[in-house]
Amino acid sequence: MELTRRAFLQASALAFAGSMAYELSTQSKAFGIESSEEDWKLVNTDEYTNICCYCSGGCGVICSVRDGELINLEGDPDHPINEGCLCPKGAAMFQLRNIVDDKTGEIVHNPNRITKPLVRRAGKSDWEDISWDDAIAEIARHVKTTRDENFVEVEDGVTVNYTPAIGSMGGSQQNSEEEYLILKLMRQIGVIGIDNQARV
Amino acid sequence: MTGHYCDFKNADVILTCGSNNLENHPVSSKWVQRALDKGATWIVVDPRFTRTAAQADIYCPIRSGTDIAFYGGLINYIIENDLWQHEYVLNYTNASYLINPDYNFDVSTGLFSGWDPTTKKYDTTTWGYQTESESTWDTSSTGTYSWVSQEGVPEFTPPTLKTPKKDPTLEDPNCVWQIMKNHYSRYTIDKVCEVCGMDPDTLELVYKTYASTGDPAKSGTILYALGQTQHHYGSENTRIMCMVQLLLGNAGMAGGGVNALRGEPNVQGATDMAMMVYDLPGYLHWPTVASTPTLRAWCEHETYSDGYYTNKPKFMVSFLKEWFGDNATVGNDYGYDWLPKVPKNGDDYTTIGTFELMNKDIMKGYFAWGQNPAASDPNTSFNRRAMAHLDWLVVADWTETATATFWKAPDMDASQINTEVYFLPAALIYEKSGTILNSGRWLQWRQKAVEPVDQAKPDYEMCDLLYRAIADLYRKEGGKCSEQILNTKWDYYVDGKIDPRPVSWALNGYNVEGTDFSKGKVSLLNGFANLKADGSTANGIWIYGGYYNNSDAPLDPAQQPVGRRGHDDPGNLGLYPKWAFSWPANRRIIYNRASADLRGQPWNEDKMLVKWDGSKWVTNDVPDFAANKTNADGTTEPIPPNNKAFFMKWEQNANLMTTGMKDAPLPEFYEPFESPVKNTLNGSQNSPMIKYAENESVKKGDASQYPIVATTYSITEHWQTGAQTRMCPALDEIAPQQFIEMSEELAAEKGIKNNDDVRVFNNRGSVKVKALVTKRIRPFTINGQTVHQIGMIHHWDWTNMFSTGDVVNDLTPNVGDPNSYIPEYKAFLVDVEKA
Amino acid sequence: MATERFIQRHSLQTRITHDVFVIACIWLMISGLFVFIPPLAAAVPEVARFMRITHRIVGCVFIITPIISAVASPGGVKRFFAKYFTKWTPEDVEFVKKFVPYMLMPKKTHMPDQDEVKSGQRFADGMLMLCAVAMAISGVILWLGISVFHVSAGVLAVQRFIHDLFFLILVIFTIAHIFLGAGIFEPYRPGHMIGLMFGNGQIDESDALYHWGFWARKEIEEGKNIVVKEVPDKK
Amino acid sequence: MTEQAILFDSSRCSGCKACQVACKTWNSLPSPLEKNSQEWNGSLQCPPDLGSNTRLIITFNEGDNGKKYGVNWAFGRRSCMHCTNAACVNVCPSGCLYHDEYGMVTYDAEKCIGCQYCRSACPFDVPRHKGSDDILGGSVVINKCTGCPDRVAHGRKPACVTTCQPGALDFGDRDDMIAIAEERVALLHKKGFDKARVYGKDEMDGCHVIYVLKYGIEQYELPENPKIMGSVNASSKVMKPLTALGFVAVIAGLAVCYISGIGYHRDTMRYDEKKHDVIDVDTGEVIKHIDKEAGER
Repeated sequence: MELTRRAFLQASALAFAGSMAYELSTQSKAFGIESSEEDWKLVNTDEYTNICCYCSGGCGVICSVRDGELINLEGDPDHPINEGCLCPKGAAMFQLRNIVDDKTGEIVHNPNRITKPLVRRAGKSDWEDISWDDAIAEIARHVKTTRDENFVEVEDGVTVNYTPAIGSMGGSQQNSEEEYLILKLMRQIGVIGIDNQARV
Repeated sequence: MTGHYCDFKNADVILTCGSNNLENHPVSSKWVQRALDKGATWIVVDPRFTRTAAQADIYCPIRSGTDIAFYGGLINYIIENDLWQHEYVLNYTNASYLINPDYNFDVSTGLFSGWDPTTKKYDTTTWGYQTESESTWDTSSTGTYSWVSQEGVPEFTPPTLKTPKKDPTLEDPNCVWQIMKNHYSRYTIDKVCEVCGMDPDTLELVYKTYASTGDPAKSGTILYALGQTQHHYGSENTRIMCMVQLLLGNAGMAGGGVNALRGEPNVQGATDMAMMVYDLPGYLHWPTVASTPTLRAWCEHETYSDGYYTNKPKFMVSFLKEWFGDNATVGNDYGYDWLPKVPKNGDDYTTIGTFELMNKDIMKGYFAWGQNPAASDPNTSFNRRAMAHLDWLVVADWTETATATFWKAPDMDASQINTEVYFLPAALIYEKSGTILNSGRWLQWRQKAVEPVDQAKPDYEMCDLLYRAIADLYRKEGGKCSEQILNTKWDYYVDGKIDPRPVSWALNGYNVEGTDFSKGKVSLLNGFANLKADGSTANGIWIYGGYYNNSDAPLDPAQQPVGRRGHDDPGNLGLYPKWAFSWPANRRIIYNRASADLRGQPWNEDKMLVKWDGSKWVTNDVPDFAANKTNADGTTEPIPPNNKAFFMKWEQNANLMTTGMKDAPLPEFYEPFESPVKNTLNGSQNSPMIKYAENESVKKGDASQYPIVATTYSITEHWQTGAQTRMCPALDEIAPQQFIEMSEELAAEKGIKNNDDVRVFNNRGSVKVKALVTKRIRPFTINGQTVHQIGMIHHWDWTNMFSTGDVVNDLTPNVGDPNSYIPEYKAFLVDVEKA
Repeated sequence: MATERFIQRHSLQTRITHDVFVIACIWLMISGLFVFIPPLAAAVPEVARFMRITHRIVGCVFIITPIISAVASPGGVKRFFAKYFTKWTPEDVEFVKKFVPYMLMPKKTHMPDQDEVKSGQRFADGMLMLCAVAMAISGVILWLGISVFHVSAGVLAVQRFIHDLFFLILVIFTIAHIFLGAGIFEPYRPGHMIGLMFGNGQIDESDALYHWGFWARKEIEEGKNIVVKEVPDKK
Repeated sequence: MTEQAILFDSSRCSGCKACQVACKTWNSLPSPLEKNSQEWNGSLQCPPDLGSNTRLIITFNEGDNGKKYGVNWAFGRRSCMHCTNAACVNVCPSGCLYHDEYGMVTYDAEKCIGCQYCRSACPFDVPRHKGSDDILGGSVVINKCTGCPDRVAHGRKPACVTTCQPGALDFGDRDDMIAIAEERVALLHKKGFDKARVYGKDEMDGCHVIYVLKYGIEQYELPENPKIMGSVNASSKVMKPLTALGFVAVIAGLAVCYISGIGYHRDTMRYDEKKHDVIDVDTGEVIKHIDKEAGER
């Protein structure tokens, strides 16, 4: 197995933390601007490699993490495609999670992000909060009702088992394993209307 | 992409046409610059003088939507000036194949032979070959296809190989070469200039420069993106580029190929994974009512008579085995009937069609996974009204998108909309792990760096929650065809928790024996060559075979091919075979057999990918052809060079002319759906097979009302509908508002000054944006008439805390391509006025 | 008990205006020095930063004080201009000619009688006022130019030069003003010079006759501003 | 340490502004968050100028190319030039600005007193100040490119250089950067870009940012012959010593006066307004008689 410096560090980290090492077990909410006595922004950070979420260049990025919080994100210098470089969107990927408050100068979670499930009821003009459990239960019920009411078992003498009433859009944003699960989830309830960002 | 990003450095000429690669695929700039530093020439053909054009050696303007005229002219130029690569074209393409004598193209009507005016479809029989001889598969126990007769393999009648007639002299009037030569003889330089709007000197310079790569030692690459594809003949645009690359012998070369710069991070993966109506993972076809109602029919209809796709039943049975697990047996056709079949009106279920279905109250529930059709699809104001017919909508995303809040749109009345909308907060890319593919088909592993903020969850976890909840309901209450759901294998857990790694096992493929996901035990397949049609192997997507194949450490991606980080670069060609994994089988440049001549000697030693040394193949890249064969006794021996350079085709030669497209055997120029001028190349204004053009919602505009050509595009600072990038303050700061680019001439005509607010409108909508008046945009003279074109960026909508704007896709027409169903975003009509 | 006569030379308003102005001026000079003298700021940056804030606040006082005073007493402004922009008499000319000899040989040089404001005083005070105006204007431009209007660097540089130049002139004339006005110079010492601005604003008859002969005699003749006080008998 | 420099090759720049973003994210500089608060100014040059939280911008200028299509589209770079003869360092009253070991002009924000002399001194109009909108200016602190000394000290290149995809930015020994720049300019001349030139090699006694300009300098918002402004020199080089001199001279002069005035005696006088006589109080002697009839006062 080829090991670069970075891969070696990761391999050691993995060995240290066991098979689930690539998932962090704890997350600290206490983070803020780096204290001035630390001479280096990335002091005591762990590095994780990732791939940019914009165009299809597949540029490598390195996420520097301290105490479960993202401290920095920049190009992966070992990556053969981007050699550590990132375009403006890639260079701003850190901000998807954390941004600098322009009033206080402190680093905070991006307020534009929604991090709780929401539901909008019929005829209402705003969102309501909903728990994950309730949201999933309600969606499952919707799927069953819609599917059972609109299901074609046989067409032209052929077993077809599809529902015309449910559509699914997307997949180009997800990882491939997720794409497979989305595809599988949708096709196994009989969905024909599957499409993704390949065209739009 | 047939190549990959690093490969651009090997090109002698780079043609950017239909992409704005510096702005929208900025990493390409690094590799284009490397090529330039080695002396390459860079041509940019674009309606606008972009930041990409600013750095190119040659810039040539082109009216949006006229690429086939441009490339048709290039083909004509190559043929007329004898600049094509003779040995390559003669041996590796179907140039010498004889076509059915009934084939015809009628210039006056713009129709090919086989047109049925009632169904408005082509019967492609007359586009096919004349047959020389027929042969059948040897499925005996010692035959090449002995596997067909083995136990467990579904019964099917193997296809008959019809060897085509050929004329190696290329003189026969029915041979592909003569038909093609004749077809493009109308595409003269003057004609192309008249249609596309550039001047003949510039065009000829472009043709001459690019055609220079017909020199066998040289390679030219074409970088394209949605500028080529987002037309109602976008697939033909792509095909004609392939033809050019074949004529010049560039396909399969290092620094050559046809390179789609794809726009989404994992759109390559989504396409591979068949997140489309008609597709099945790995570019197979999903079962349809019309052609493949049974597994037997599928095997008979889909399996090629020769070439690598003779193996399709292996891929399909393995797919069904992975999909249904133990529930799939040879006795029940491996569960084939439980898969939903695409009905005859399957086209209606693609993106554009789904909104019509909603509008007709046929589609009632909708999932949007990180996609934003209420802002990104064409004719979005219609789409929003259609979505209001939905009973329910589920959106999984990072932020409030236009889709999640279509009921909050300025033109919608929430009190009248009864759709129940669920927003599921998704984890960011570095808050979860998994595989992503780039345009170069590289599968790379993403490591999770941090936990999702608050209650956000990865999409895989959402899928799991939904699957379990739905399956529970059917288990408890029963319902329509509940076995479809309950027989599906869904066991991708590690320590009881949903996890992407077992899914990776499924995608890579595994031996059924020795595998038990529930026990964390898996016998991974080395590659797709190990797949079998007898139910002993399982695989979710055959082309990924080998990306995650180390059974010794199935839970450690770093010890899998996908997690490799090696920098070896044999041949110094930027192939990096030990970095991650590239499908298929870690091939970095596909069709690489074509990088060497008939005797297996590289056209250019410096760009050696594969080479026959007289007794074996010496390789820098994994051979994308049958380089070795396995004998009955299990030994392998090399296969000496032959002409089978394109073994994914049944002919094993590349197709200059094809029956594979629905709308034309040879790309022919038609005007965009909405165009200010008449088609002067043939008698049909639009492609006869344009999709959805007759839908009421389209509201076609004509040039008397809306004389200005508009095209939509992205800028480097933002991305797609801006849902992600507008949430990044640093990006809003460097590109705060939506603008259109227009010429000084048009601005003067309309009394518009730079930075003015302007209104852009047509029958479908009206948007207010800023005007950027610039010399970089120049009016075109088409057929002697002045045609103005504006460029519109499309990254805004009403959502977001930091930056909002109008939805530009309210203006785009919801018509599409008959092969890919892609909408025509790149050329439509509008008018502009000062706001 | 003998009596002594005093002339009321400056009103309360004048004195307050002058004194507030003086305090502001001194504060501005001190706080300005923190910017002007690098090692000073480097040594105590916290103090320097505080001084810089006060430079702006006190600058406001410096500018507003005379304006308020002028608005409160338009007549005073008129009189002020009348006495400062008056015709030069032969005595005024003689005063200027004799000024340097007088400063060096006060015992041997006798100055001519003067009006209410000596010619030299008119010149010196005029320079002080010119400097104040120039400093105020350039200061305001520097301040607002940076914080509100974001003017070009060239404008700022020119204003800074003006600010520095007039600071130089101001320093020279201020020292001279203090030297004479506060009675450090011995010929100016007897009497109540300091009290004119920092006391009751009155000048005793003898000093008035010495400095401003024409004015003193006129005041005494008119008698309006004359205050008679009992003083202990002289020995 | 050898002198280091940033190289900016405008003929490779794609105008993507990733450098602007990387500068912001590495240095944790905020962007405005108020909805739609940023005006677009009719150009891709955004923000249009350096600002209190913007240390670097890419400039866009469209020049006539004399051809049928397109323009000479110049992508320039505006940020600290890290001059050897740095006006800001010369003028800084508090020793906040200084040259680091690599020759880059950096600063110790703790020492900044917010006077903003550096901004008005800089011939490139580069230094900006955080909090400069604060009317009292108590929180004004310099904010300009530092050359990322923290990154350089840890073996990385400055944030802007690291992120540059087309390789328009580089960082290394100043001599090497100059050599690369000169080679590039020679190539550009060969390609027909006659006005291509190196900038920053000799300007300000040598900058630590070296530019390759593809088109004429007039397209790049750069001064042809940058100099420390006369008024800056006058202020720092002339006015301060002159003021000190003036101060000393006037004190010295007045000291002489003071000495000459010591022991001065003057008689107490009184004015007899009726007789128009000025009388010595002690002797009763009439010092002066005012002849009113003759017009005396």
